[in-house]
Amino acid sequence: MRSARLDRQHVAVVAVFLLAVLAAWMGVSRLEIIDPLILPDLGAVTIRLVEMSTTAALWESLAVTTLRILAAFAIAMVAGLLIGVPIGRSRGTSLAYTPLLANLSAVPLFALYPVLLLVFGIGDASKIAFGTLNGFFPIVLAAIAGASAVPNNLMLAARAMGASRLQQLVTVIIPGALAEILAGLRLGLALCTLAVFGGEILGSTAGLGYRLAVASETYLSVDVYAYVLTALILTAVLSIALSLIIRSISRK
Amino acid sequence: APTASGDATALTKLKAGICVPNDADLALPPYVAQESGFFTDEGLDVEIVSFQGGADMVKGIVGGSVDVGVCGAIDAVAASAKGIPMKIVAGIGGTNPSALMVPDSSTISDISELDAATTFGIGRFGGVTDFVARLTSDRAGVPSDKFKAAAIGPDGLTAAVEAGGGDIDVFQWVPNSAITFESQGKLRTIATVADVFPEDQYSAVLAQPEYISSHKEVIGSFLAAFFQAVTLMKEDRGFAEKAFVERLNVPQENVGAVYEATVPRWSDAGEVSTAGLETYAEFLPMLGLAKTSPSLSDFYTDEFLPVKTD
Amino acid sequence: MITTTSDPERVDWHRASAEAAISIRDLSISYLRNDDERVDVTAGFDLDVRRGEFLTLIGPSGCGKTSILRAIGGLQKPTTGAVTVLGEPLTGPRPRDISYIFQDFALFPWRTALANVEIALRFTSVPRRQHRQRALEALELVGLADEADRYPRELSGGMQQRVAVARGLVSNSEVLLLDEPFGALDEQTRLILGTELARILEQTGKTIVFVTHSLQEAVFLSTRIVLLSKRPCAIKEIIDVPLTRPRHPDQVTGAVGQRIQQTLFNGLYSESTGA
Amino acid sequence: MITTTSDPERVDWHRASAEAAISIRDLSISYLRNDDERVDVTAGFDLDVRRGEFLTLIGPSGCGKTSILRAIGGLQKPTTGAVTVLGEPLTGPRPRDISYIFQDFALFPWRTALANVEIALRFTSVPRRQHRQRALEALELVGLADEADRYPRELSGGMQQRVAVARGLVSNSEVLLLDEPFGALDEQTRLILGTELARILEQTGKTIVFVTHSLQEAVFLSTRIVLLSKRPCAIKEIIDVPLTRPRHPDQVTGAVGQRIQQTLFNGLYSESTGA
Amino acid sequence: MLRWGTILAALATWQVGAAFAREGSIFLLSPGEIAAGLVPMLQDVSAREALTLTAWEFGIAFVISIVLGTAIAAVLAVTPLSRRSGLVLFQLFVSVPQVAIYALFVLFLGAGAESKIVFGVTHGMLPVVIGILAAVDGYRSNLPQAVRAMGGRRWAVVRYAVIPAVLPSAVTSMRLCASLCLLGILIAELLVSSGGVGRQIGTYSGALQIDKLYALVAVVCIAAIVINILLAIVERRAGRWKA
Ligand SMILES: Nc1ncnc2c1ncn2[C@@H]1O[C@H](COP(=O)(O)OP(=O)(O)OP(=O)(O)O)[C@@H](O)[C@H]1O
Ligand SMILES: Nc1ncnc2c1ncn2[C@@H]1O[C@H](COP(=O)(O)OP(=O)(O)OP(=O)(O)O)[C@@H](O)[C@H]1O
Ligand SMILES: [Mg+2]
Ligand SMILES: [Mg+2]
Repeated sequence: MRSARLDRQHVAVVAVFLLAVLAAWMGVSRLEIIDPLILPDLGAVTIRLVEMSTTAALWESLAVTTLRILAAFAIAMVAGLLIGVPIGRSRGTSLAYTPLLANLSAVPLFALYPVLLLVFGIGDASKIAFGTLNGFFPIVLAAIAGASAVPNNLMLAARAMGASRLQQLVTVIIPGALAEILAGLRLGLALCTLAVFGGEILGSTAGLGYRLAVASETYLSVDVYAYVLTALILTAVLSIALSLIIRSISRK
Repeated sequence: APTASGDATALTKLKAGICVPNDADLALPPYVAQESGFFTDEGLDVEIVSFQGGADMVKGIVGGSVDVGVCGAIDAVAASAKGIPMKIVAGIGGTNPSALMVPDSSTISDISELDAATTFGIGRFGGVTDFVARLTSDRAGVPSDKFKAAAIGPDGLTAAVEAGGGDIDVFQWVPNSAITFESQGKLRTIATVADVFPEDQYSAVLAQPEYISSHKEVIGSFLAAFFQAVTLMKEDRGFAEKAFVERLNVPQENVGAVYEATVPRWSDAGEVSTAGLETYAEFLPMLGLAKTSPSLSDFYTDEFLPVKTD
Repeated sequence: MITTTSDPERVDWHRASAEAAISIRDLSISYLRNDDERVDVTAGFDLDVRRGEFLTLIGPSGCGKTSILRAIGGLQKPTTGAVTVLGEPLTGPRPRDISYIFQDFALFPWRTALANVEIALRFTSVPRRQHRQRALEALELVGLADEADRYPRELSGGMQQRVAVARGLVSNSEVLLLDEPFGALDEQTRLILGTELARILEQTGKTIVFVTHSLQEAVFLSTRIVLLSKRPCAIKEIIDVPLTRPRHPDQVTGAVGQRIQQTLFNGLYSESTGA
Repeated sequence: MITTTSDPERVDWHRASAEAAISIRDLSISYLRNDDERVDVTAGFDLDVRRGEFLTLIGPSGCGKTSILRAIGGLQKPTTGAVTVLGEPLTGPRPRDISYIFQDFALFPWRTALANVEIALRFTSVPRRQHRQRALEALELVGLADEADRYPRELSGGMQQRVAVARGLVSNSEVLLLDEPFGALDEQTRLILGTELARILEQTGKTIVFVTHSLQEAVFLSTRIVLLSKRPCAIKEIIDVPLTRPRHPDQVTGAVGQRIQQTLFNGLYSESTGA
Repeated sequence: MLRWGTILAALATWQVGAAFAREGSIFLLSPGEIAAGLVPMLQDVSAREALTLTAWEFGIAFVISIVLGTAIAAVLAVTPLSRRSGLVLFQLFVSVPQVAIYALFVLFLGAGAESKIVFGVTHGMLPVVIGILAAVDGYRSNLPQAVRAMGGRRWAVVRYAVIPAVLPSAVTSMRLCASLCLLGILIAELLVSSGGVGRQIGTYSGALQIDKLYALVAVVCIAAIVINILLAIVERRAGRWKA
């Protein structure tokens, strides 16, 4: 299996890389090559971030955005699996719908954002819908691929042992497609996060993306980068959380 | 202005930023000047870059990706208030031609009826729509901490209109959109911004002081060509209306009304209403958009005025 | 000593059916390939398996052994014909009566050896709390009690196959269908496992249909050996193995064992060289 | 008739080395597992393979046959000891002299059968324009000329194995190492292919080291059979097969064949029951 | 057939639904109206220019994404450690809201095509790197050894045993690359631009020319789908040897 040493090492490498990026940022802002309006000093941003973390406003925005991402991801996941798994298990529908879904996934969804605003209003619903839409395709495509790759002999074995259709789904298809599905979930989460942020930046009345846009419009660059850092931390926390869940599931 | 030169190799490069590509004040003159060859005549090779809003454009100027900007005068004032050096070198339209509108089904018929429950739909925070909404709210007697707005950009606003207002009670639209919505019976105008805010300087040309002092000639040439285009459109209505149709996609049936609402307000020599500018400076801190109030000389220079066009 | 039913077409129906655990009548199986070409695996196949008998199917690769076994297991719908198991016509898998051990193991890679065996009880009426104990016993039987917590990928091919065998045994069904269950094992592990299998089965009086390529294994384990022809597969010869049980490996290489092997070998050799 | 070198430790070094195609001296192989536990596969292993001989390694599963064969192929660095092939000490793969046929075929799934055979010539000095012709001939040899354009997944397990054999033969190297090359085939196809292989090899005078689990195959093909013990693997017995060539399948079940099989069988059986 | 049936049914539902739910909405257009908007849209010089410009920018960004992504992946793929770390990092990058720091791109590259292309590349490159790294990381095979046994050296191992195995996933990731690349460019054009489809979308939407807006969006979507189909064909060829 994967070695624990490699695990520790790559965490270290990633940390070192991120630190290097921060150091480069620090260096650039100290040298004042770039106007602080465009790239403010890292120190100032850090101080601001600490300052903001004592205000309710940051936590409220964080909560709003996190809930939107989680809601969108949950819907995308459930829909993706409910639609993807049956399609993957049936050769006929798979032949018909896989290319269709793959092609739809290529559509630049953000061009549809105004339409979503129209249908779902400017509140949570449109952000969640946008996130769901973006997260859905990678998940459904992965579910199709995973489900269709479950070896037939395993299905047959379950049938021979008397498994019902539901039992086949639970004991064979889902675990058998897990690796692919999890890869899809990872990408789905990433795109979901991106879409919710994007939606909030494009038009919203609350959330991290919205705060970021306001700060940007009002020339508060330090705040902008504080929000960018917050968003990055949120992204990292969410993807680590997903990884941990994934690992605990695939250990079983 | 420097002598006109047909020698293409000697052209000076200049990048001009515009914001809100569907605003007549901001989008039309630069393109008309470009397409009529006025810039070339002045010895300039101008590239026009459009931004999604004033703040983005100001950053573009600070970062050096554009040299001069055509945008709301408030953007220069707000930038100065935040300590970002930015100066207005010429004015375009004085009063703000936008309309304050409510959904057709709304019971509001006058701005005095607005109250703390009112939500304004605005394009972006800190921009002119935000300022106008706050000022309107203030005039209607709503305390500034009760002011409510949703900043959702032009696309979001259009969508909100379509959805029948939704959470938004009052909209601001530039004339071309306002006329369309009104003719479709979706929105109803309760006032023009000029009614609320008569002493205004709506649109302007700006640049950084540093650039101004080192590129006086270039700015002079740019403004000359720019206002030559303005003059052309003021004088030749047929030509201007054609530009509205082609450039801003204004429907033929509305073009007359849009022209009436915009072009006559334009200055053909770049005059600036300093009173309007001072209103911005004065109200910015009061409306919560800045901490300090910048002084006129921080964000305005009259050294290019009046612009001489040949 | 070797009785050869030289004309397999003339089975004595009535006698056979009376005591048959499995009876196959007029079985035809055909596949439609991707290019819409029809492959007839077998046509009008008849066979009776007696209760408590260890019957081995042997035949050239691709002749249709797996297909026939799957039909007996209710995993393959016959094109025509019927299979009756324990007096009841088959309509689908009947896990209470029939266990199937797959040629390619069909282990669930995400389950440990133990969990792979337990799962065969999951869909039965065996009470949940007995699962672990019974699965452990089955693993012990195949000599894998120590590897209960390993995942299939951590086991050698032979070990995996033994887990599959344990899974087939655990549900304690009356009929056992084994498709080359020792194919991945070396000859000696085969024999040890075969000895063990034969012992268990004899004690419990199960009915077994067994597919193998190993002549020695066939002789060592079977009461009857069915020699099949190339596709479309038909019965070429049915050979009784008159050796007493329990058998010793020496008997396989003894005179009787040698003679049966020789017969099978010649049958297969002529079959595959097209004679 | 069967000569058994009962004490394998006392090989006559000098005689053997003189005519040896492959000589293995004091070979030790050990693996470091993930959990840092050391597995000693073999320690102080000595063996000589004569020129033109067909030597078979036989032994319990997991005893180390593949590991030894890989050491001979230069694919596995011994922990200690040395392997000399055709008089030159091995330092790595030496494809000009040695062809290796993998236990699990190791076919490139993205190459057709033909391309899979051709690739073995890619790294040799054989002129490019001859590749196709020679690869086709090799496929013909294993009876797969008609399947040249198929991808591995379109071939049955047995066919895939034959492609692997063709790839081993095509480069025409002097030494051939075959790791259970017929494992996935039924007994009769095995024999046919074995016969063919034996014929080719005899004509070309190649030196072969062969791993198999099939006693019959060992008897049918080998000049000498090396019986290995459990891990850590040592030579238990070396058996000469005094049958003339070309051999007929009947000889395998003949008296001499039977006796050798019996010897091997008992050796293995005692080995795996731990006796 | 099922597929085309579904597409037709969806279009029909849309067409009928739009007619009913319409109530004078300028946003709810039927497929027929959008198709009708194609002609006037394509008559606009600005729209044609925008399409051409964006197509160019996309083409360049796509090629760079693939070349650069492959190169980065190739370097990172060499050791297990760099592979794992690279995977983690690039997966993190995918969800970074790059929009927030677009000003940096404009600062370094100006407001023209360069910044848009680079923005497209920073989006499009990610799936390529991740796809290849994941494929190499998951590759377990004795084929590298087979190549060595046949006399191939290090490069031959890569060329004959690794690249072909990784190719199908690399091509698969190119599809995602194309769609993210396009996304990046459109966003950049909408934010700051001297032209292009993103800007034109803004223009139409500001001018409330919804039929042209949808027609333009439809053209972009169809172009995206066509690219996707072409890549799917390449993908099928690359993975022909698979089941
Ligand atoms: N799903 C299928 N589609 C088409 N043909 C099939 C299918 N399954 C099996 N066949 C064909 O049917 C024939 C019989 O296959 P089967 O698996 O029953 O053979 P077998 O005797 O078990 O062979 P082996 O000894 O190699 O396991 C083969 O020739 C095979 O090519
Ligand atoms: N990479 C490895 N890491 C750790 N242990 C290994 C590795 N490869 C092989 N082994 C161990 O070394 C021993 C010998 O393996 P080898 O493959 O040589 O056996 P074999 O005789 O070829 O077996 P079989 O007949 O099953 O092919 C086995 O017990 C195996 O568990
Ligand atoms: Mg079979
Ligand atoms: Mg081996």
